[in-house]
Amino acid sequence: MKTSSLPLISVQNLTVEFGTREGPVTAVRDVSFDLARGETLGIVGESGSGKSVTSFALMGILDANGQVAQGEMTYSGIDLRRASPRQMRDIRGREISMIFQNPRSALNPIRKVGLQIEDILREHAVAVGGHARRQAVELLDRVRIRDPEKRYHAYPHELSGGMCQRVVIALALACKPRVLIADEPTTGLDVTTQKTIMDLIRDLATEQGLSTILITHDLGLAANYCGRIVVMKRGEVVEAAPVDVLFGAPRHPYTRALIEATPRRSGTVRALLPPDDFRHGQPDPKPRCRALSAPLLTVEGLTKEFGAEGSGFGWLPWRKGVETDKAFRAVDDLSFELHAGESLGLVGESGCGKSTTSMMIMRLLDPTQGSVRLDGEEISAIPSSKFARHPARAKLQFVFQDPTDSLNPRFTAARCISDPILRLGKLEGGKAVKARVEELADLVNLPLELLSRFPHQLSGGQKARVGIARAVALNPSLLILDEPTAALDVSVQAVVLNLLADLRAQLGMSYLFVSHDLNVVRLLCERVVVMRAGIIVEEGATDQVMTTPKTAYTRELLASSPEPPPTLGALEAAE
Amino acid sequence: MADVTAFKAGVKPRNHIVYILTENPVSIVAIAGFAVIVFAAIFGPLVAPYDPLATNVAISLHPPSWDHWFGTDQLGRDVFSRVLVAARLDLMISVSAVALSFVIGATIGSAAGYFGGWTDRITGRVVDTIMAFPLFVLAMGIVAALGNTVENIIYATAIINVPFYARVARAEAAIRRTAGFVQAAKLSGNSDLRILATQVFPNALPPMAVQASLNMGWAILNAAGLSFIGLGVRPPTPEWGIMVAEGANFIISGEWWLAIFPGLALMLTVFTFNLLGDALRDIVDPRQRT
Amino acid sequence: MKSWARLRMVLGRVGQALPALFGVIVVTFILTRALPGDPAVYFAGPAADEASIQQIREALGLDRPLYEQFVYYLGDLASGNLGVSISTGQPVLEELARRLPASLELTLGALLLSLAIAIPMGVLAATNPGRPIDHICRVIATAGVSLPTFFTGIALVFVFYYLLGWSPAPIGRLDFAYLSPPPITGFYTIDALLDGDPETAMAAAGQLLLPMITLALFTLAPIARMTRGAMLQALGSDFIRTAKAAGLSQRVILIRYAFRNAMLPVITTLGMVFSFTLGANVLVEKVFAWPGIGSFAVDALVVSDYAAVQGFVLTMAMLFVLLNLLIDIAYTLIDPRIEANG
Amino acid sequence: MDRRTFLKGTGATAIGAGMLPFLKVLPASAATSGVVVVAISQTINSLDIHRKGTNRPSYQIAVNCYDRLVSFGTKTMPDGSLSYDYSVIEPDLAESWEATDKSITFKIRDNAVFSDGSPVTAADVKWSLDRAVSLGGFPAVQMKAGSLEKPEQFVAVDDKTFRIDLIRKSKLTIPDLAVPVPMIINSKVAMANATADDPWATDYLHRNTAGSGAYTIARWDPGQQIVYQQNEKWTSGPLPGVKRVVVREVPSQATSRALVERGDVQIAFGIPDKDAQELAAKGDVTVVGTPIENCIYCVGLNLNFDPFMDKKVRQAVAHAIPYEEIFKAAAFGQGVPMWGGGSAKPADVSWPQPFPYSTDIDKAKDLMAESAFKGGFKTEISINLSLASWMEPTALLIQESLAKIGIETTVDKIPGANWRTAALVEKRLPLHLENFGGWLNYPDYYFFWAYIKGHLFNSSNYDNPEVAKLVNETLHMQTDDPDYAPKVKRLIEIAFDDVPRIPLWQPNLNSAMAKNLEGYEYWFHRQLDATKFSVS
Repeated sequence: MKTSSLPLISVQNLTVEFGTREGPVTAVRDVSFDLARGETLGIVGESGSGKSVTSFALMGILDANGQVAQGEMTYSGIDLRRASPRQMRDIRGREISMIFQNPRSALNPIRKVGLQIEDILREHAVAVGGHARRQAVELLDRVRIRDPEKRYHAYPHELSGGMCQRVVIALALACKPRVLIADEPTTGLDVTTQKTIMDLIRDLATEQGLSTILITHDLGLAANYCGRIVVMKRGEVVEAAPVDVLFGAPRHPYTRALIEATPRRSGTVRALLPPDDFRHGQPDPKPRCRALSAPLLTVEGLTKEFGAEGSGFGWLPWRKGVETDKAFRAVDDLSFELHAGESLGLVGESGCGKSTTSMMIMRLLDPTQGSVRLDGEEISAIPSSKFARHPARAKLQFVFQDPTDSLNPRFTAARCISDPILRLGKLEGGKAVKARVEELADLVNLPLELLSRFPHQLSGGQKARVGIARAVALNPSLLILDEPTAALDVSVQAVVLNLLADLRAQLGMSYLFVSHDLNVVRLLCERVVVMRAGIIVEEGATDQVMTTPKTAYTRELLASSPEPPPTLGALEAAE
Repeated sequence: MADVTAFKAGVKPRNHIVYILTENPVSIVAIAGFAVIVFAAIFGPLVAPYDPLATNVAISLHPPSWDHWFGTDQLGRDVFSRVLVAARLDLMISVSAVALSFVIGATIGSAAGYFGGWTDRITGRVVDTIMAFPLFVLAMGIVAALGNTVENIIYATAIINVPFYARVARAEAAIRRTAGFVQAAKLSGNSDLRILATQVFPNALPPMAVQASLNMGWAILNAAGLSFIGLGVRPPTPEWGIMVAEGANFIISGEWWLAIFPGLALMLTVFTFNLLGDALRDIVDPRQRT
Repeated sequence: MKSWARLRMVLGRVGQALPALFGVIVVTFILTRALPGDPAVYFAGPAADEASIQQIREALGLDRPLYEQFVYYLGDLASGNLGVSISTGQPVLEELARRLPASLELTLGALLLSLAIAIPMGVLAATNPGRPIDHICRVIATAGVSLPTFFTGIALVFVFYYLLGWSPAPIGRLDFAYLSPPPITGFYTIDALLDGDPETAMAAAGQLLLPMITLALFTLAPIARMTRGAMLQALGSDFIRTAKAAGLSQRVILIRYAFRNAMLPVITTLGMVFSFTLGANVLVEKVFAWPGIGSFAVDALVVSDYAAVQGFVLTMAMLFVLLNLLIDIAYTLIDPRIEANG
Repeated sequence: MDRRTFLKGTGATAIGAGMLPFLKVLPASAATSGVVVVAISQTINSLDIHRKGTNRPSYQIAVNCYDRLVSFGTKTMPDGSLSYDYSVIEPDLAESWEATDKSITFKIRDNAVFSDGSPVTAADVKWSLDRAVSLGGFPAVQMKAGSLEKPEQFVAVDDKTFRIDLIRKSKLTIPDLAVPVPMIINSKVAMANATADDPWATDYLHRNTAGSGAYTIARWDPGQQIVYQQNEKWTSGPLPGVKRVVVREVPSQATSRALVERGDVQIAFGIPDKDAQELAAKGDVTVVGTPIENCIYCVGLNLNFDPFMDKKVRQAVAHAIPYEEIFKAAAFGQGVPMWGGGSAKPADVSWPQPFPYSTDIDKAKDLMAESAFKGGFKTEISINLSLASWMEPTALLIQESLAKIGIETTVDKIPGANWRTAALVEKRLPLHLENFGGWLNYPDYYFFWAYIKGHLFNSSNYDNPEVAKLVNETLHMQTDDPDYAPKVKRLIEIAFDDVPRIPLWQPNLNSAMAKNLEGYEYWFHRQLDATKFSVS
């Protein structure tokens, strides 16, 4: 889709540098793209690709240490690089608006949302006095906030994440700008909310004739909402093409890899790997099937209530807000079984109780009620503080969501991996331990020379591998994976998912895979449990749940997760 | 902002320190000052031009001169020598006090933060109780009650410092209690005490070290304040606080050097420690810098 | 509903403070009994013999076992009787009531002065991080907190009273030439103004100035540091970026968005700073002959004046609790989020 | 009363309303308007000298607001300043008295009235003296020194006649009636404010005065100031030349000095020796330094400790003390030296008089060598923190000097609160500094308190039967008794030889005052007497 008229925004050879203590670092190099009137442009890239920096440069809100080193940026013919601060301020908000991720923190926490909208209306002299207020309410109505009169008086913390993002959109659209830049507008939101927000943005854009730049790491999202996509990698544009062209015939290997790595409703784990990986296209590793055996894990009537708990320091002002909320049920009478060798997916949106469930099974949290049996042994009765030395401890291991947070910053990778071996392993002597650590590193494809490094010297994928190696060090029979790839870029996620599939095949473990993303869970699990508000809404074989969901909620969940169009012949041709 | 922060990762610690120093020239001054103070504390008695205790009434209350840089006091003792030699005692008091409160505060604080529940509640009450006192008066009371010795000054200063460490340690431990690596350590079969000792505590150390260096200055001031009102240090031992206190009576009559020089020494030392604390905080946690 | 929740929170805070208060009472009691010197001997006066000392010991109840004394003490406390100070000969309650306003006037004055300097300083530093102005602010604040108050006080008196003669004699709250204004708030400056006597108010303010500066110098640093830190954090937060992207002017961003948010942690710090300042008063009051509770406490401690020391510490502890309560309330009024966390 | 005119007193309205806004200039001109401002360094804690716990500075209330039956005379010192005259007893409220061996009968002046106008009666006198001996504590002890022990001794014969029945005839009785303690209180006012629990109206008199003295209390702000207002009905002497005296408590002595130098106060009362020396040298203000009678700053050697039981050691110490240096560094040359006396036998009964010791390290070493402690020993030298300004330099110089003869010492600072208990009550300080001075100016009186086993100021635990016997004999003996002088000389001779207390110097009471202020008078009680103040 080419536009014949002048582009609304034109970026030519943009280079952005950041002054750091190590000298200048180029975050964006030689980036060029145009945004036509009425167009929706997607900028897609993994972390560190420079996609956000590009938009900040465009808006002139780079951090103090960043500067545009080269290139031209124009908006409607106005040279943005040479515009005065006063001009820029007029352009921002009135001509080009921007919305961000983390909508809740994007709003001033101690100012009523209505007033925040009014601030902008007044600043740009769009409205004054009571008129501003009326207009603010109208705007809230326009972003489909119910009961806008009342919400006008709300503080951000009183609104849900989705609501906050609507308010942010209202802020952005207050002065009827011509361009909207949405920087990861739905990251951190649940998929169902994501869909409504994205639909809202699309609809409003159409209504107001907005041109939109959508910045995201999610190819599927970009594919669903954009006309044209710019793919960025390490500060440079690798490919820019209309959606159908891009997905139909990706020219750049990186684009292709990115497309491949995005999980979708069908396809194998192996297929996520980049086309140049030798395993790409191989059949998935087969788990050692031990179905029909006795249940490895039985959960019955598991319930967790969180009560209001005071603490000794509570009344002091610096301990403000530490008390927990009043009693509420995070997990409500949950029961399911997991057989040896089987993998079960536990799926739900944030706050559904899936993590609490996994923590209770791991015995990191004491359940309020209910039983957890591992290999027929009741383990929920053992207090979590006493469980550390229990023999069942070794059988039950865990892979954490955040690979950074789960590694002690003062331990080397080797020390991290050896910790369970030293504590619970039966190995004697430093040599044996070292050998085992190296064996494990091999198992998770972690180069041995990285073993002596500290977590901050490792990449996200490497840290994830260290975490997995630690978890499998004791040959557990059940491994609980708590969103193990949620913090990773898709290409790294692909590798990690494959590693997990391989490990399962090699070691014959059972997985309890906790995730918000059915498309990811599907890849590793035979069975899946869908949770919502502490209870199970649906349970069944993965294929069945994916294809013929029984409940409306599961259907909604499936419908909400965006999916890139299938890549066509181009891919096959590359084979 | 993920894109930007990605560049900041992977900076080597030593470069970081160099960076902090060049970024903040004041720190260099602080380090130089610190070197001088430590030098005085270690070699003060050796390099002092006169015996700090030797009296010579014939030259009492002489103003600063080439022979006596900071003048002489009521008994004809060399003020410069006394100021120099006092550095050791003052540092000894404050370092011991801070070390003591560090150990106690860190122990009870991290235990409270890590275990929570009753441990937290009880230590919380203890800390609250200490905090509810006017701290300097509490220190005075302790020294007055326990007896008038340097050790008791150290104990008193330590006790009134404990809440600060306990609070920092508690907060740090409470944050880390739920950290992934602590959970992971539990899964690896570590006992609570071991986790506290090997996982939580070492990671809580840097912020506490910052607190310690910031508190050093305060500890020195407190100790000096105590001896200012006559508690603790035995004459003729030179100590800055008491020298200021004694010198104060001479200011109006024109013998300003008696109070001014030890006062300046005290001030510069505290100043140096505070600046060092700042620098240390910059190194440990740049975001915290205030 | 809202106000009810707030009231409950306030009551809860008071309830939580009670154990600490009790702890203070116990510790003070034990500490004072451990003080050297025998109040009976002191009370008996010079040239008293053993018999009269013993007689006084009995009269003061000092011959009874400690726990019994403690029970009596608690009983007295409950009936609002803090005892009589042996060093000043006045009931402790009266003494404290008379002296507390003096200390509070000094402390609050110092705090206001300090805020008036430190907050702009902190904002200035935060808006120019890493620049020379930042370093200068930092050095000034650090230098201030490095000054031993007793030394600063003496030096200021020497320069401004003795050498220059600019400030009035350091002899308490008011020069001889003036009479204290009729007590309404207990703050001389305010009372004199209420009384329509600006001249006395000026005189009282003049007396207040040097000790106020001495204390303010000391409190500059924590407030300036906190302001700078909070301001930097606020300026670096997402909502400031939103505001910038929406084209809000620098002034609105700085004041309405960043500054107001930054004030929250500063308010919390204020409580700490206030109780610190009250503590630092002890030495400053000594230097300036300020008839506050700090100098009262020091004198009492030196002569083992149990009742006075206990009364002082208790007052301070209650003040501390009250202060934190006020700050809590102020906080809830400013920060709408508190209620959500209940 | 209009607050603004308060300070000017009734006579000062002439300044006129136009001056009122410029109150800043008032302190400097205060003197002309009849106001004298005094800076004292301690706090006044009661208006009642009889009350338990009343501290020394409060005794000035008894001096300025009350009269006694008799008073001491006044003499002019060589430097022109005034001093009380111990040798002259003058009428005060009593216009005459007759002494027999059994009793003394006083005739109370007819025109004597209390500040409320009511006449002073013998009943008031009896009530007051009864009170002084009945309330216990210090007043009772002081009364006892004059053999005034029981209420039964005091008889109101009629309205204007009062008799004291004597337990024994003593030279101390009449002088003891002139000290501040036996002040005469308006018993009608006091009794009106007495309760069953408090028959002596201690609570009322603690806060109010009810006397016939030169001043009444216009205002008392505890911890800050006391304001005396001239009592126009005063009959015991010529009215003071000033209407008001403001006594301001200024804890910092440096500040006091600055205040008087800058003219913000008219008197800085009881200033340190150093300030006295320097201010006198500067000459901007008048400095009066009067040697305090019957008072000696001395080194106490506690005989409960082995080394000091040895007379040789005591004498060695007495020879090792660097008197000159101490006198220069600690007393700044103010006072009367008490060392270097000529002979081992006293020439007269004057007291205090220099002891026959002077700094002679060789001699001290010899004495040490002769003692049982040839190798030296270690001990503590204790000082009172409240008196550190002279005790600390003194102790340090002694410490340094004693080291030369093998006595190693550490300086132990004892907080003021603990000092009495440690030094005087428990008498547990081996080597310490002491500052006792007797109010009644007789050598035997000094010896009574300081040299007799078990007596309060005998912090040395000195015990000598001969001394006890001599003191017992001389204490009540008239000084013109032919036995008196030889016995006292013997006492002094023993003190010379035994030296349980090594005198350093007789201290001065120093005050600095504006040149135009007159009527400052030294008293043995070392408190401010404002009754003769006038401004020229």
